Amino acid sequence: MPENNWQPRIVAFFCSWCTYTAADLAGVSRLKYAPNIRIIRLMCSGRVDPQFVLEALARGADGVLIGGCHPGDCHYAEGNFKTLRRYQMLRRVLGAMGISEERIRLEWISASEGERVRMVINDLVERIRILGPLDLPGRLAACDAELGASAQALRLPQYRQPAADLREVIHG
Amino acid sequence: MKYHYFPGCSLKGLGRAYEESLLPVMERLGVELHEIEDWNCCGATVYMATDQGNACVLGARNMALAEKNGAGDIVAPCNACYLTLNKAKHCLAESSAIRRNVERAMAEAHLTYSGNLAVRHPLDVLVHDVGLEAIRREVVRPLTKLKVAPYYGCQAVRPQCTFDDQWNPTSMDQVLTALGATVVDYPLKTRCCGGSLTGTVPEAGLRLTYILLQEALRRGAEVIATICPLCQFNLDGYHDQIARRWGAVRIPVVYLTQLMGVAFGMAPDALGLKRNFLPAEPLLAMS
Amino acid sequence: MKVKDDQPLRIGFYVCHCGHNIAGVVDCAAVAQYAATLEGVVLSRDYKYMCSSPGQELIREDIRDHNLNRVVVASCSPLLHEHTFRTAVAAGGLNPFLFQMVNIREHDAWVHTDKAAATDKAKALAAAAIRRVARHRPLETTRAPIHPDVLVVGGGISGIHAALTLANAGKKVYLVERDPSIGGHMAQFDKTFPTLDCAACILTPKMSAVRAHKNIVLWTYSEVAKVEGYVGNYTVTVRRKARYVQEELCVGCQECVEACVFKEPKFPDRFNVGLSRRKPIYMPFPQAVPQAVVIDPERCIELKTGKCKKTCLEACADRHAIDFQQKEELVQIHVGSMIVATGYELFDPRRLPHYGYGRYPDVLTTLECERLISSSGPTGGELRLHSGQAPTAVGFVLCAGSRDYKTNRWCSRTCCMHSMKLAQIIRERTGAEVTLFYIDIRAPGKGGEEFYDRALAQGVKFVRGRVAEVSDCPLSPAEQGKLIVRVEDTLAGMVRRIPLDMVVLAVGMEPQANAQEVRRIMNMSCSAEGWFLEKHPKMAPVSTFTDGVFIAGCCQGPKDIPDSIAQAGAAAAEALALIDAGGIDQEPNTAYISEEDCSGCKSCVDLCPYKAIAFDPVKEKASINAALCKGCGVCVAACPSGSIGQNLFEDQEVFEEIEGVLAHA
Amino acid sequence: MKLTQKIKYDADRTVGFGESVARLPGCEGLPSCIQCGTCSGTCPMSIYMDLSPRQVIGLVRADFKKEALSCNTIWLCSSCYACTVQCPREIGITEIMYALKQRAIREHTFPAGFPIAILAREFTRMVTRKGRITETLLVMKLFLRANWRAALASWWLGLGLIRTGRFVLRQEQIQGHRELATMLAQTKETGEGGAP
Repeated sequence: MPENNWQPRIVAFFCSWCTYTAADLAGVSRLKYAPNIRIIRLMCSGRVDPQFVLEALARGADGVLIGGCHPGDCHYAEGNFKTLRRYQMLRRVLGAMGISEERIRLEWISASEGERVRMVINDLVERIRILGPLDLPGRLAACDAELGASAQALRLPQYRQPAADLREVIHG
Repeated sequence: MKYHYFPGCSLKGLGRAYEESLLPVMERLGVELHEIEDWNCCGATVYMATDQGNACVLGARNMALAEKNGAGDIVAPCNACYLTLNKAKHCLAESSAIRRNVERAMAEAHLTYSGNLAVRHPLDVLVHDVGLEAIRREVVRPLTKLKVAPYYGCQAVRPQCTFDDQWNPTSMDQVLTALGATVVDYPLKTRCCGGSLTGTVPEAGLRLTYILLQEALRRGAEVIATICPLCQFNLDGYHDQIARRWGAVRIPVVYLTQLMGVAFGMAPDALGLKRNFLPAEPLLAMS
Repeated sequence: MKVKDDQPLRIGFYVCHCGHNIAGVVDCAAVAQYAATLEGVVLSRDYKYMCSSPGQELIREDIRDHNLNRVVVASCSPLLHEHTFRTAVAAGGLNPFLFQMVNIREHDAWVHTDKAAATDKAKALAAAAIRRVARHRPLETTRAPIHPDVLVVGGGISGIHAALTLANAGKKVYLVERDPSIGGHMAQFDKTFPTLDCAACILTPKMSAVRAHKNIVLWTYSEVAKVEGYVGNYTVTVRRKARYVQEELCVGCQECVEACVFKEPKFPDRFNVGLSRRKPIYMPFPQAVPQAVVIDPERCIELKTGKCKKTCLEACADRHAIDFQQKEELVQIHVGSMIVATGYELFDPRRLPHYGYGRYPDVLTTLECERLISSSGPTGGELRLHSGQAPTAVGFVLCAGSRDYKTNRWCSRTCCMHSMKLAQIIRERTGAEVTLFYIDIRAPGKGGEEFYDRALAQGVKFVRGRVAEVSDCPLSPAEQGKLIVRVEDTLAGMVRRIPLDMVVLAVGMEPQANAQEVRRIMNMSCSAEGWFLEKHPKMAPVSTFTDGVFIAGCCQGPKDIPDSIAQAGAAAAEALALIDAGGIDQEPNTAYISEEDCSGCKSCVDLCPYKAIAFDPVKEKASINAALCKGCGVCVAACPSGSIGQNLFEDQEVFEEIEGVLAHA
Repeated sequence: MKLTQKIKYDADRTVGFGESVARLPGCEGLPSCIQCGTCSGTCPMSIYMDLSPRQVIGLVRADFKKEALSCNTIWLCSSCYACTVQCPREIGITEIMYALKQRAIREHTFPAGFPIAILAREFTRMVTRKGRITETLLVMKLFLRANWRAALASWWLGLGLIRTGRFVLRQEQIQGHRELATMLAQTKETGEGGAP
């Protein structure tokens, strides 16, 4: 993708009860926000497997937004607390991998906060615009090529796909 | 307690009694006021209303001069200065166009404006930094039975006020109570005194002044306390003209700090108490 | 790509124009063309209204004619029409879960203005759904039974009406009210607009009916403390506060009140908004239901010190209704659905110091004025000033605290009519001059405009202008001793000072102070203002996002009595529909464990908030009880061995979606 | 009885004027006015205004520039901010009055010898040149330029000031007055004075 017309691509995982509904409300209220976001609906933010986030980045997303109900408001009692725990862990893992922690974000947005959906999305898009493209697929391909070459040189078995490795990081 | 002190033009001119009473009272309370060196006029609402960009330059120069002398809040005793400096601060924080403009002007004088200093009214400092207890401790001559109408004026509490209610402020009431005075319920406490209109459009401006005086009298006040030099001048300076138009409404108008000085046992001369047009008799009698 | 059962994929893709709603921003034809190129898509169409009957028919026919085995519809939010399209897919002979919906209205066309970017986004979302649907498997819904009993929270007119409707249909209803009597705000009103019929005459029969109804369990002076479970099967804990009077023994004779050691009533009476006094033992108001007295523990000498002569006990004699030992109780009940009708609170005008409420005794609220003109009120219906005199000039300040960014931004809808009602009654009864200060007169609805006409005809003066200030500072002899309203008469185009004897502030409605707490207990949402949020403002106005919980009356937003009753009836009907259906289809989004992969680590067991996961110590494997699972997926994301799957939200399905949204640039 | 047509034609409007005011900092609330009149009711000066503040807002919003700039309302505003604080839509009415004042000064649409405008001019001039205001001198200038009768009527005021030791004839001046003038001139050149 040419650098000059690069547009941030952000994948969002929204819980069906609060944040997804808030995004619907933003629509019904005709609030305008940046078109760089792709929302995926899950029943609860607690369903967000860290793999989902890593997969999104590995497939070319520049940032990931997770939206859930406010603490104490989870439709499933406390799924969002589990999200928070995983999110903190995930940020550390990403940091360790040299990916700016600012690229992923967790927000509590209740069903009535359509305005907040707009604000958060616009803000995240702006921040990611400043950070620039992540281009993890490109970087991983370069990495693969390099490792592949050295593996060949060392006559090691073929290296696995890095995206699969990323999943290993979490499961290990 | 150390502060930068921005007296403003009035406190060196028509409102010099304000400065004359403010400084010794603050000193007594352990408040150090360091006058900003070579400060310039804040521009008042006149400048702000006609040339906002340059009004911000005027404010920014003062604040930058204060910054040169280190940390600490700026104390601006005149309501108009207090409002204007705060407004300049607000504009500079909100508008990048104004900020760029001001930065260019500041570069001209090798000054830097960071916007870190708060601009505060002495009333705010008295109530929140000094505290009512400390004020009460200094009272040697309680203003017992003196009925005072607290008049805040408009610009100390509007449009933004960080230290009191915008419509019904009570901080001066608290200070007056601490001095032992009886505070008169005065619903007009934040109604406009007419500002510069008393000079430019007297028939309109003076009527505002008249209403304020009349209502204070009707409610049994013996003296009106002010915290702004223009309010004091408007309420005190036109008794004759008002009497000619609507009948006499004679009630002395003094600065809060003058009342404090009297309660602290200071001499009236030292407080500029003799500079009133209408002599502050109940107070002079006390001291 | 092949489907699991080895049939080749045959996906039908539909993109809806939604009139101009979507087509005005998204190039629907381009999206359809793009989708046609994607793997597995054998049919791709754009159509004006997919949710219409012809739209649904199109899906049915295409499934038959083109042998489709997957369907994707790109239109509005799945929260709105997923059910519609699943039904259409099922009607075409396919399993309804071999369907996926794409939200290109609320999440795309309505929130973006850049047409190219919006069209790109629609393509990306479509690609994601097409990839995802390929992974879908046929699923079956399960049916959960519905407990036929219903809980109604709040005993105002909405709660009363809902409870009676349900009870008349033969359902058992628990009606829980916080105050010692039911009746709510309506019981405090004198007359009701626009018909001016007596509030008590239409309300008290309903209150008595509640008391007498064999299907209603009425618990006043009680609050819902805890709610557990889910639609069809809620366990509710109700806190029954100590009334210190055995409700079933008290006959309401009030001899105890007469006998109380306090000879004179001394404490502000809530029913009369503090305009009259009551004793520590009191009847909330004459028509209270239940007709049982209550003792205020904060005021009663016996309860405070234990050193009272207890003359009340003597008066009650062998009825033994008074019980100083009574303790608060927690009671558990089982219900299948709940109706929340907790009402509103009035705006406190002390927040507007320039209107002088609390400072000038003759500045009142509309409710206070209501009590003053009510024949059951403290003055027996005589409108009196603080001084005891009758006012000759009364002003109504509309929008006191309403339509104001600094206080409440909303219009409370009833204050105009309420004020015009009071104005008419005052004109009729006293002949006093009445002036209404308003920004806009809002008198919509049946009989509203006619009511406005009547007020005008009765000589009520209308001044268009929001009152700036109420003061007692006279500027002329005519203003001496009066309250002076300063206002711009915007129609006459001048600022006026108007001297009045009494100023009535038309205060609007606010959410109850404990609305957030109730919301949490009931697992509902609130709007930004704090009103309980309906599932859809038009299509599901009394439903909430929690199945089996319905809302009625002013807790959902300001409304008048007819609207409250209509909503209460609607909520009751929704609950009845749920009960009489005998059960509810549950979304098959439950989690399941693949036993051979489970490592027996037990990390999922404690995560489940519904205790749906059990651990078999012999097999050393976890298993999920699908009947208990609510489908949150928390365990799925947490399982370290990847052995937990979730129907409808399989890892692979989500991965396809991720890849899909990123596949199109 | 002399009759004049009160009708306004669309050609009388300055299309875009309202929007240009609403774009200024602090004036953004202009479009949300509901014409409730709280500003006029609250304003202590409104009883003298030829147009009430509410009407001015209405005229500005409807692009009636000439009418909005030629009223005395904008000059009678004493900057007490009562309207701004009370406005239920939180509109910066005082700021809008300032914006109109600035515009009127720039376009010279105020009556000749109008004391408020003269005070504004003399005030800014004195600040720009000297850095400070010497009130007594300012007032004398005002009276001389605007209204010499008032100057005579106010002779007692001067006497009173002398009596109370507050009559200052020596012009106050800051040390950095030249520097200040350069600073203020800086903004003039770029025309970014914040004025509309």
